[in-house]
Amino acid sequence: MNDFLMFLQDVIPSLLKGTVITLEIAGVSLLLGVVVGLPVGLGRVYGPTWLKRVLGIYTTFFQGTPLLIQLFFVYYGLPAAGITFDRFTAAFLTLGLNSGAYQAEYLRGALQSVSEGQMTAARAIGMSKWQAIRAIILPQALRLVLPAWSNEAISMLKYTAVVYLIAVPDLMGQAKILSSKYFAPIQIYLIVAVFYLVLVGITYFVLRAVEKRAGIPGLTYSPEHGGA
Amino acid sequence: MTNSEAAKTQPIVRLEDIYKAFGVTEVLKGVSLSLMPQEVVVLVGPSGTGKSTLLRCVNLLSRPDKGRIWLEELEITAPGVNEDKVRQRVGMVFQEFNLFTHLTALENVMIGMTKVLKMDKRAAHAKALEELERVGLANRADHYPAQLSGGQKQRVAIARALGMDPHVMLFDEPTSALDPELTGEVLAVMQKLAFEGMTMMVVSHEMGFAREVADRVVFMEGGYIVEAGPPEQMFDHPQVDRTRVSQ
Amino acid sequence: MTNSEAAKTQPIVRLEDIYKAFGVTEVLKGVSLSLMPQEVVVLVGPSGTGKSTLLRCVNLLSRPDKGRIWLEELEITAPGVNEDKVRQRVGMVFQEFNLFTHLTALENVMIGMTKVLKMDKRAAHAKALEELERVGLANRADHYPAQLSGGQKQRVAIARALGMDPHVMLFDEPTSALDPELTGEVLAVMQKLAFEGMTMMVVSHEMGFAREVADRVVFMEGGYIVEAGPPEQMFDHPQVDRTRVSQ
Amino acid sequence: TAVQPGAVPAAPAATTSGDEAVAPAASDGQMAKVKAAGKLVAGTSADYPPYESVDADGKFVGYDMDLIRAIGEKLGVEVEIQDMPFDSLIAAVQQGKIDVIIAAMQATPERDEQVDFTIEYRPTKDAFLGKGDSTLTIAKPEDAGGKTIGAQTGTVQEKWIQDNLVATGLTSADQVSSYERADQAALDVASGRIELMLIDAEPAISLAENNGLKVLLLTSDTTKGGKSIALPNGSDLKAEIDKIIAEFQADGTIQKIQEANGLP
Amino acid sequence: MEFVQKFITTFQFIVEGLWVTIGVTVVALAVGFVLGILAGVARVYGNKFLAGIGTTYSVVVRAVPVIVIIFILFFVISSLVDLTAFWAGSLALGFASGAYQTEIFRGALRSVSGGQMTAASAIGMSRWQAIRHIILPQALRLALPAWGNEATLVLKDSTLVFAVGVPEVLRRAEYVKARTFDPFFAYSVALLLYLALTLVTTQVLRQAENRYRLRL
Ligand SMILES: Nc1ncnc2c1ncn2[C@@H]1O[C@H](COP(=O)(O)OP(=O)(O)OP(=O)(O)O)[C@@H](O)[C@H]1O
Ligand SMILES: Nc1ncnc2c1ncn2[C@@H]1O[C@H](COP(=O)(O)OP(=O)(O)OP(=O)(O)O)[C@@H](O)[C@H]1O
Ligand SMILES: [Mg+2]
Ligand SMILES: [Mg+2]
Repeated sequence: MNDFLMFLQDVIPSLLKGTVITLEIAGVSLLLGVVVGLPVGLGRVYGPTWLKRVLGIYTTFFQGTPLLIQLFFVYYGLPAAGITFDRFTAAFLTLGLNSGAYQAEYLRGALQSVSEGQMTAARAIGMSKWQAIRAIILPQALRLVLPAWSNEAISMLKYTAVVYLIAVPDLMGQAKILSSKYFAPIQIYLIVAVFYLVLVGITYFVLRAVEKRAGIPGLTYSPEHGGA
Repeated sequence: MTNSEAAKTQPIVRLEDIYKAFGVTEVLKGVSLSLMPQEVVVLVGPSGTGKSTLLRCVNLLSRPDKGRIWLEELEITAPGVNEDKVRQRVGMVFQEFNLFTHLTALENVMIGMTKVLKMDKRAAHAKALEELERVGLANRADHYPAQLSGGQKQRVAIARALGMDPHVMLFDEPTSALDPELTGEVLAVMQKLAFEGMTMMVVSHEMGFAREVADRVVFMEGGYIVEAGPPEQMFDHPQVDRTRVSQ
Repeated sequence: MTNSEAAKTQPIVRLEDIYKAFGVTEVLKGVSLSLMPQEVVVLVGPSGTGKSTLLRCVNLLSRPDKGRIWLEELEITAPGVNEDKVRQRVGMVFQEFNLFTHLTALENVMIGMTKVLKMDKRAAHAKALEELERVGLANRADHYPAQLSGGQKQRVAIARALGMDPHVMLFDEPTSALDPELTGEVLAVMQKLAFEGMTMMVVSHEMGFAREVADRVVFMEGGYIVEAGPPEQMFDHPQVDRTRVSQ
Repeated sequence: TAVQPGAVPAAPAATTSGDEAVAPAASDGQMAKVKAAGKLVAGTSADYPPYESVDADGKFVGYDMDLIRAIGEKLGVEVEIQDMPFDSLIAAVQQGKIDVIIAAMQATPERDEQVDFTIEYRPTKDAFLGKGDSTLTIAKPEDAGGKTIGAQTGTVQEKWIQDNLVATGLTSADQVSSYERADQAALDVASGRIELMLIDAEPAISLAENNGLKVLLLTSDTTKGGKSIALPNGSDLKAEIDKIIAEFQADGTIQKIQEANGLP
Repeated sequence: MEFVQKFITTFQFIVEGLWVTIGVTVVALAVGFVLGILAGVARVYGNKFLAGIGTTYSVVVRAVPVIVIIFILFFVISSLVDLTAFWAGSLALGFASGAYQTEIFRGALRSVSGGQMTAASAIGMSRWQAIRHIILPQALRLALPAWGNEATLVLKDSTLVFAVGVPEVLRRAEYVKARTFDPFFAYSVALLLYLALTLVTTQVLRQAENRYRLRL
């Protein structure tokens, strides 16, 4: 028992360091995902046909291939083509673009579920199409998409675990190093699982609270669950 | 027809030989109609006849294929006319209310004032409250659409249109999505507007309303105006037998 | 009542002093009722009175809180009785049909035979076709529920129950989810069954059916049986004034 | 749980070819078991040329592969290679999923507690690799201090960095990267994302050639002893394989295998 | 020309991993299917105890990254039974997928109307018979769209088993990379293969959906 406490004492600080990195990667990637997903989602619904098509290729590509290979491609593959990102940038970019594709699709669903009458009514009081999108459609769609984005945030938190494979010492990376150092892989990974459980649990409840606060009577829609 | 009146003043809306087709379906086949200031015209006719389409032409939500439309002195079908500006002058109320779901009643009325008319927030707030008062809903200002009854929703929709200070109001079957009990409150508001001198073009099957409020009833069928006249004449001595269809 | 008959033969179903409550709501407050072989009993009474609950007690879909029920010689409320076996002997037809959505009409009738009675497929197939024939739907054997009209669905539901060779059939408002035009076909099938000698207990507001087919009409109210007798007596000379409520 | 910094990770592992299961090894009767099965299952991590890699036909090739096949021939059994992550090998041999490890592995005291090692079949040196145009001069291992450096997770090189550069304060912990595979570290050196990597000498040479890297220092100061084959603790196969290796060293077989794989 | 040649040889080498990828995916989906049905039925129709187990399994496993689940399971499985990397990896992935499938089947089971169970009871079916012959066949059809989505997610997550040494597409790409020192090519080929695989899978599943849709 004493042994185990000492073991924990040694392991937990490293894992906490890893947790900070995990949160950082998940946070930045999600944000990048929003920055990308928002215009892409809008373009997918309101853009000209050629744009819809191009953006469709982007979302299909990122949704159709494994995140891990995307990450390897960006990190180890692109330098061969003369493009070198440091490992954090590579992680942000890959996870961000991946998440952007999913977020765009969720937003698209939400935009399309805002009833057509809303646009007509907005135009009827003299708003331009762009004004109507900004003032009427998007505020509704963003609220509608919130549950899907909560799922996405949780998926993201979990999918960051692949970045250990490009030598980022995130929670999973720390677990890998620790399990090489100690002779206790099962224990290490179980502890790490608890870490993720807590992280995901907290995120879940925070996002639920946000959803509740942003909720408006009569505005509901939930697209099927998806993952990054 | 109201030729004698038309001579006195300028019509506020003038439709001239309007044609409109969707794909192969010809919906409007040459409709001409004028609306005088403060006049209330009720459009009736069987379903699919083009009443809604005609109404939507007046604020360019539909663009006529042929024909010309004047709004006061301006020919709005002329190239280069800013549609958004036109729509600010023409209020429209839909069958399905189409309130902005994410905004309270008050915000629904305000948003056009602030975003389109660029009024300042304080002024818009005051004016929006006034408009809600006018439709008898000042006490529901902070309710979201989902928290309002159908009749209340429709009255907010009317207030929203009025908030833009329109010169004409268009109503497309504003009570047909309502239970009979709720219909009354909306008709009362419309009646009040008419008495205040608002120019109105109304698609409605509410014959009671037409009879009491309309200056003129226009009967459409198959893409044409087949009869028009004061309500007494239209309902009591129809020249075309079909007027009765819509009763 | 049918006391004279009861003396001659054994009742097929006997309910003795049945009590049933859901939470604090007492639904059945001591109901006793016997059903003789080949008898058709129609249960009537206002909504919420416990008619459905009583019916569901007979095949143990609801378990009485107190009281005893015999099905032929067996006390089915005794501990250790296999409910599934009981239900095989009691056919039940619901208001909402409850056909198995993923199975064709024929398969709906067959599945109980093959899975519950462990009949072989060929025999089940033949018998199921026969049952469909009996309700006049042999030509719809391969249709899925979604491809059948309400009346057809209900007739398949009857065939499904008949396929188990039940000794008693229970019907809970079998026509009330149907359009008036479709009601007739289901009532005709039930009438036919009655003439063939099937013992039936029917909750229904179809007075025409009751009058023509029922041997006995039982009027329930507030958890009690308040009156019972042959239909002529019940409808034409009710002792309790309330019988009229259900007409 | 044994808390032993420096112990090698316990990761079990598995076959890549065929899916027939191997019965857990009772380390004592291992010889009899292998003979009875007619098959010696050797675990490796096939990303370490010239010791072990996969050729274009999907065959396991390299110095270690040739050696273990020759040993198998001597034992009169077939050899089956199972590929797995390097840090899973020790657990795999402990759990009897593989009979031996041959993966250019060095006997360290920590590993020796977990498994038994044969006599060395090849002496070992380490190399510091830098980018082809690197201007760094590494005259002795400690000169690597303060530079960004990488090594493969769970290797003796990684441990040396931790013990001699990080623990001494020469290098900060976040300048050290642990890679799943050695070639990933080499790619990062090539792209300039890290300045140095520490790795076995021979793979260093082939990685350097192929990635345009430069060997900055060849040294035996960072490493003690040579490569050995690992077996479960107490295996009776150890004596047998020791004998065969000694024989091979005497009769020139090792020499031949070396040359065949381009090693000095 | 050299480029094309290189592409073809790389492709030919990596494409062999496709069978392993498909194998891992199929095994994982099948295992997840069994676990998902069991836990889903337990959550909807089980007693408190069984429902509790189903819920815990689903909630905990879904909160933890698949790769962590794979590592835990991989170590646990291989200390209990002797399995190849292929089986250990596939089973672990299946265990993870099972948690997601639990939710899919739970939703589908609950959307089968209550009347179906009553009607099944009324013709004398036992509870378990009713679940097997009436409720599940309908729930499975209702679950198909969500299940198809899960299938493509598992297909993509199957790359994660490379970390325990399964020679699927990504692992073979790694071999190529280690040999040719050309990561760009190796990963490009792997990406294309996956893209093709998901697109085909999506199409097949969509057809299955149309074919087996429950007419309600
Ligand atoms: N956007 C459109 N695309 C194609 N057809 C349309 C469109 N809008 C209207 N139509 C068709 O034009 C015809 C006239 O429609 P309109 O809505 O104007 O009729 P209406 O007189 O208002 O009928 P109702 O009383 O049913 O509202 C109908 O046949 C309708 O189907
Ligand atoms: N499972 C249940 N849980 C709680 N209350 C129930 C349940 N089933 C029935 N009840 C209640 O028991 C009472 C009797 O219901 P029952 O369905 O037997 O009435 P009924 O005579 O068939 O009425 P109706 O003619 O409307 O079908 C009602 O008040 C009903 O709400
Ligand atoms: Mg209309
Ligand atoms: Mg009832």
